[in-house]
Amino acid sequence: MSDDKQRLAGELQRHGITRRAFMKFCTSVASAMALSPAMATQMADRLAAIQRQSVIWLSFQECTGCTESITRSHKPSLENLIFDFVSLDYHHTLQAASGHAAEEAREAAMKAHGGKYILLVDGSIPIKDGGVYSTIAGMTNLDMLEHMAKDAAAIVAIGSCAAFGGLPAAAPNPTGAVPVSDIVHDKPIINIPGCPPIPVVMTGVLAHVLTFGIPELDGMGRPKAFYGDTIHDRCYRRPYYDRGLFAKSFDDEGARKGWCLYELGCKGPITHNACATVKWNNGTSFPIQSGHGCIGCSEPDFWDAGGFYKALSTGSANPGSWAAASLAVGAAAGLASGFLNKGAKAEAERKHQAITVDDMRGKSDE
Amino acid sequence: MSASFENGINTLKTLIDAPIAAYFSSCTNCGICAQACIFYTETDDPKYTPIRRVEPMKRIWEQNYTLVGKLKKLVGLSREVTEQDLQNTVELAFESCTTCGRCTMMCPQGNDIVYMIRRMREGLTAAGLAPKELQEAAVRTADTGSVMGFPMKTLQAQVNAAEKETGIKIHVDEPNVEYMLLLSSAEVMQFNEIIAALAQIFDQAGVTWTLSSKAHEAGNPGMHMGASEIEGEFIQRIVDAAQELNIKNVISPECGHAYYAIRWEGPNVLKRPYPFKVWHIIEVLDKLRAEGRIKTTGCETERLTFHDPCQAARRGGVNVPQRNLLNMVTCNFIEMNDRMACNWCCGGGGGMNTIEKAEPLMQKVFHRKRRQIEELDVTTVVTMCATCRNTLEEGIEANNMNIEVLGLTEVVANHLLKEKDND
Amino acid sequence: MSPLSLQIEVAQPKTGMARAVLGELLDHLKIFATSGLTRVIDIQGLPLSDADRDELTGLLGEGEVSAQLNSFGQSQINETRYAGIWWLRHYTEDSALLSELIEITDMPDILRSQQADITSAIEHLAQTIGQQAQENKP
Amino acid sequence: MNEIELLNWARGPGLTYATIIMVVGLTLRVFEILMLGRPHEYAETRSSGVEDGIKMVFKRSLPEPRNWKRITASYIFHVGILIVLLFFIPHTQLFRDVFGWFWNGWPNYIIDFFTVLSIAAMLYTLVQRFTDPARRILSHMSDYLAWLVTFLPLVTGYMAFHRLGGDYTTMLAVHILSVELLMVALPFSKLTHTVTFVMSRWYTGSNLGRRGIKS
Repeated sequence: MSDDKQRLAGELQRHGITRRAFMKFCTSVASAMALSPAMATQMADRLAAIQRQSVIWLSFQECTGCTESITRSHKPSLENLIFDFVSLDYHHTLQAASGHAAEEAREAAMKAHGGKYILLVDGSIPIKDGGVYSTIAGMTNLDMLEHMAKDAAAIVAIGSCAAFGGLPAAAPNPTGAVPVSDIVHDKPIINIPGCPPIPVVMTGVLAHVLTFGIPELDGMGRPKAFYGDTIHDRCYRRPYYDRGLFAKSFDDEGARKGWCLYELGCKGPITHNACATVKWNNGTSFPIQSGHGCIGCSEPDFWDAGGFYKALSTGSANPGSWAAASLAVGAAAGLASGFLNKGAKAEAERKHQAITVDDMRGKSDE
Repeated sequence: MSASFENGINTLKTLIDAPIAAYFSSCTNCGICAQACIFYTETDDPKYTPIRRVEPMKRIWEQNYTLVGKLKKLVGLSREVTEQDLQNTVELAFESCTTCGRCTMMCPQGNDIVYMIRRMREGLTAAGLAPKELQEAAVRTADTGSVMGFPMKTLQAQVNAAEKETGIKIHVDEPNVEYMLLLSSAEVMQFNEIIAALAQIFDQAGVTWTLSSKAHEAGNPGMHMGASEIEGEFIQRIVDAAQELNIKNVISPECGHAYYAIRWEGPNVLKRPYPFKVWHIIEVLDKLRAEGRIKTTGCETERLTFHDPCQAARRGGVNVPQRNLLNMVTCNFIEMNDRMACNWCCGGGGGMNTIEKAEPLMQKVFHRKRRQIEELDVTTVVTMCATCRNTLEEGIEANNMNIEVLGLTEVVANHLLKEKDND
Repeated sequence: MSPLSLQIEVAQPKTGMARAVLGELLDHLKIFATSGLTRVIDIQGLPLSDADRDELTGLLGEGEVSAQLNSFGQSQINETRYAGIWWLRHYTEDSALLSELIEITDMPDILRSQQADITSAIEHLAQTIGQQAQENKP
Repeated sequence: MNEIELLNWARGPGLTYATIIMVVGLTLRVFEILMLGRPHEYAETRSSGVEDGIKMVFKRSLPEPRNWKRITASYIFHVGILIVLLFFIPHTQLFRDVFGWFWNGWPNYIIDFFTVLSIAAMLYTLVQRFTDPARRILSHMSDYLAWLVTFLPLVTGYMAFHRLGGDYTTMLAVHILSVELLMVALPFSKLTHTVTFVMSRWYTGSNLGRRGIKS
C-alpha cells in the first residue's frame, strides 16, 4: 500500500464523493452515537483531515459473523467509504492477498504505521497448550496478538468472543479461549460485544475513534454511547412488564399482542446493548420486536447463564435436580443423629433415679 | 437421697420428646405468650414471659438432641445448664405459674408451653428443688391418705353427719356399685356440705355409689411437683381400691388439678389404661340431667356468673356440662368475657395456693379475675373447684367485694325436688 | 391464518413536547437574528411520539423553499413557514430515514456548495474545456 | 469477578449449594425431632385428635380472635412476604422451573404494595423487639440476625425491581445472594419454624383434640 501522506479529503475526491454526501454521513453517525448535531460538522472536518488511518484486522477464533455484520452495516450508508479511507491493511476475508504475501503485508503495515495503527480483533484467543488450537501461517494467535499489540495505538475487540471470550470460552472451553483483555494490559481496549455486534455500533465507534479518539467506556470497556443502557431500559414492551402482562408461549394471545417476553427467557434486563434503539438491519427490527426474547449475547458467559428460554429469575444450574439427593442425605444424617439421640435418651433413662416420697421426708424439717 | 443436680438434668433428658423438640424448633421468641399469662399482664414484669420458664430445658434439648446444638456448644456459643440456672427457674416454674395453660392457647406456633412447664417441674423436683410445701403435702398424702393429713375417721365423721342430716345411707368401701366417689381434702375440710348434697342428688337419681377408705383423696401433690412416680403412687391407690370394689366408674370431684391428674395424666404415668372410666362430678350430674334422673324446681334468681377452673375446663376439656346444669338451676346466668378454654386463672392453682412465697403474687394476679367479675356486676360466682373457691373467696375478701362463691353441685342440690314437694 | 400482525401500536398520546420545541425554536431564532449564531436540533434525539411529531410538522408548516439533495439517497430540505427555521430529512439509498434535523439559520450548510466541491469542480470544468477545445480543433 | 459473573454464580452454583444446605439441614432437623418419639396416649380420649391437629395447623395462622385489634405486625409481614414470594411473576417462573407446576402470578403493582407493606411491618417488629418488654427479654443476637437475613431479600428485591442501587445486574445478584443467605440460615436458627410450625401445631392440636378441647 502506498505510504503517501494523502489526506482523506483527497481520497474522497478520487471516489467522486462530494462534501455534502460526506456531511450527510457524519450527521447520521453523530445522531446514532447520541452526539449533539453540532458535532457532526466537527466530525466531518476532523475526518476529512486525518491521514489514511491504518487498521489491522486480526481474526482469531471467530465465526466471521462480525465481519459479516460490519460489511452489512447500512446506517452510515457510506460505511464502505470508511473502509476506503481506513486502509484496511490486513483482513483475512476481505483482502485479496493470501498466504505469505498477506503476512508480509501485515508486517509491512505494522512497520509503516508503528504506534499509530488501530488493531481490530475479532474472535477469542486460545491459550491452552501454548495456543496451538488457532494459528495463522504457523504463528499462534496468542503470539500474533502480543506481537501486533506492542505497536498498536488502540485495540478494538469486536464481538463477544474478542470482548469476553464468547462461544469458544463457553464451558468446557476446550481451547482455553480468553478475551483480548486477558492478554493485552498496557493498551487501551474498546470492547464492542455482541454476537455479532450491531453494524452501526461498530462503524459508529470506529468513526468516533478516528475522529475524537477513545469514546467514554464503562467498567467492562464498552462505549457508554451504545452500552450505557440495557435492552430492558429502552424496550418498547416495558409497559407490559411493569403491568405484569407476559406472553406464556411463543404463539399465545400474549405473544400476538406483543406482551413482555420475560417468561420466555428474555435476558433484556441484564443485557447492555443498543438493539432496542438502534435496532438491526437498518432499523428494521430487533429480537424482541420480532417476538423472541433477548438472549443477552453482548454479556460475558451468556452461553452458560442458564437456558435461553428459562426466565431470568430461575436457577441456571437447575437446583431442583439436587433437591431429591439432598433430601436423601438429610434423611440419612437425620436418622444417624436420631439414633444417636435415642441412645443418649435411653442412657439417661437407665441412669434415671425415681424420686420417691421418702426422698422428701427429710425435707420438711430442713 | 437420689435428688441431685445430675439426676435433675438427666430426668429432663428423659422427658424431652418429639413434641418438645418441635416446640423449641418453632419458638421464634415473639413474646405473644406473655400477653396470655396473668403473671405478665398483671405485673408487667417480662421475667414471667411463659416460654422463659423452660429455658434450661431448651438448652438441654439443643445441646443433646440436635447436631447444630452440639456444634454450638463445641464452639462455645451455647452455655451448659448450671445448678444456678435450675435454682433461678424454680421461681418461674413453681412460684409464679399455676400451670393454667392459657399460654398454650395463644402461641402462634402452637407450642404447648404448659406441657413443657409440667416437665420442667419434674426436672426441678428430681434435682431436689421442688418447693418444700409441695414436698410436705406429698409426704402427708403418702402417710395419711389425705393432702391435708386428716385420717380416714375425720372423713367418716363427715359422712356420718351427712347421713344424719339427709337420712340417706352413704356407703364406704361398698363393692359392686355404679360409682366410686373421690373427694379432695379441701372439700372434706371446708366445703363438706358437698357430701350431703351428692347423697341427696344420687339418692333422687337412684345412683348407687360408695367412698373408699383406702382411696378417698382426689388431690395429687405429685402432679403439682411434676414427680410422676409419686403421682403414680397416689393414682395406683385409686386403681387398687376401684379393682378391689369392682368399680367401673370413678368420679373426680370439684377439684381442678385432681381431674387432670386422674383423667389425663394417670394412665400415662402408670403406662397402662384404667380398668374403669373416669368422670368429672359435673359430667355425671349432666348425664343424670340428660337422662332426666335429676328433677329440680325453681332457679337462682340473682345475677350470677361461672368461673371455669383451668385444669378441668381449658386443660381437662369439661366445658359444656357445667353450662347445661347452670341453665337448669339458674335463670340469670351471665357468661364471663373470656371463658371455657380461654378463661383467666383465679391464681391459686398448680400449687400456688400452698407455696407461701407465692402468696403476694397470687393476690396481685387475682385483680384480673376481680375485673372480670366487676365487669358483669353480678352478686354470685359459681365454680366447680375447691381450690378456685378458696382462692376466689380469699381474693373477694381481700378486695372487699361482696360476692358469694358457690359450688355448682351445691347449687344443683339446693334446687332438688324434695320428696314432700312433689306430692 | 390471519397475518401475524406483530407491529403493535403502543398508544402514542400527544405529550405537549411540540409546544416546548416551538418555545426553544423561538429563543434560537431570536439569538440568530441578533448574533447570527446558528443552531441544529436532532429530532431523533427528542422523545417525540408520532403524534407530537405530526403536531410539530403541522405547526411549522411549509415555507417558500423546498430543496431536494440527491447524493447517496435523497435528502429533503424545506424552509418552514417561519423564515430561518429549516426542516431537513436525510434518507438512505433504499429511502430509509437516516436522520432528521431542524436548523435555525439563513441557509442550511448542506445546501451551500462546499469549498472542496468547488475546487474539484474547477478541475473538472478545466478538463471539459480542454476536451471541447480538442473536439472543435479542425 | 464482574457483575455478570457474580449474577451467574448467584443464579447457578450459589443457588444449588444454598438449596442443598437448606434441604439437607431442614430434613435433618425434622428427622431429629421425629425420632425422639411421641409418648403413647394411654388415657381414654374424647376423639382421635387427628381432625383437631390438622385444623390447628391452619387455625393458629389467624391471630387470637380476642385481640384482632392487636394484630401484631408479624402477621402482616407473613402475609406480605408469602404473597410476594408466591405471586411475583419471576418467582412463579422459578417455582415452575424447580417444581414443574405453575400458577399465575399477580400484577407487579400488587406485589410492590405487599413488598412495601412487609418491609414496614418488619421494621415495626424490630421496634417491638426493643419496646415490648416481653419480646425484649427474649431477644438475643440470633433473633436479630434471623430478622436481618429475612429483611435483606425484601429490600434488595424491591431495589432490584425498581432499578435502585446502581446497575440492575449487580442488584439482582445481590438479591439472589441475600435469598441464598436466608436459605442457608434456615436450618441453623429459629427460622426452622418455617417447617416445624406444622409439627408443633399438629402435636398440640391433636393433644388438645384428644381431650375434647377446641382451640
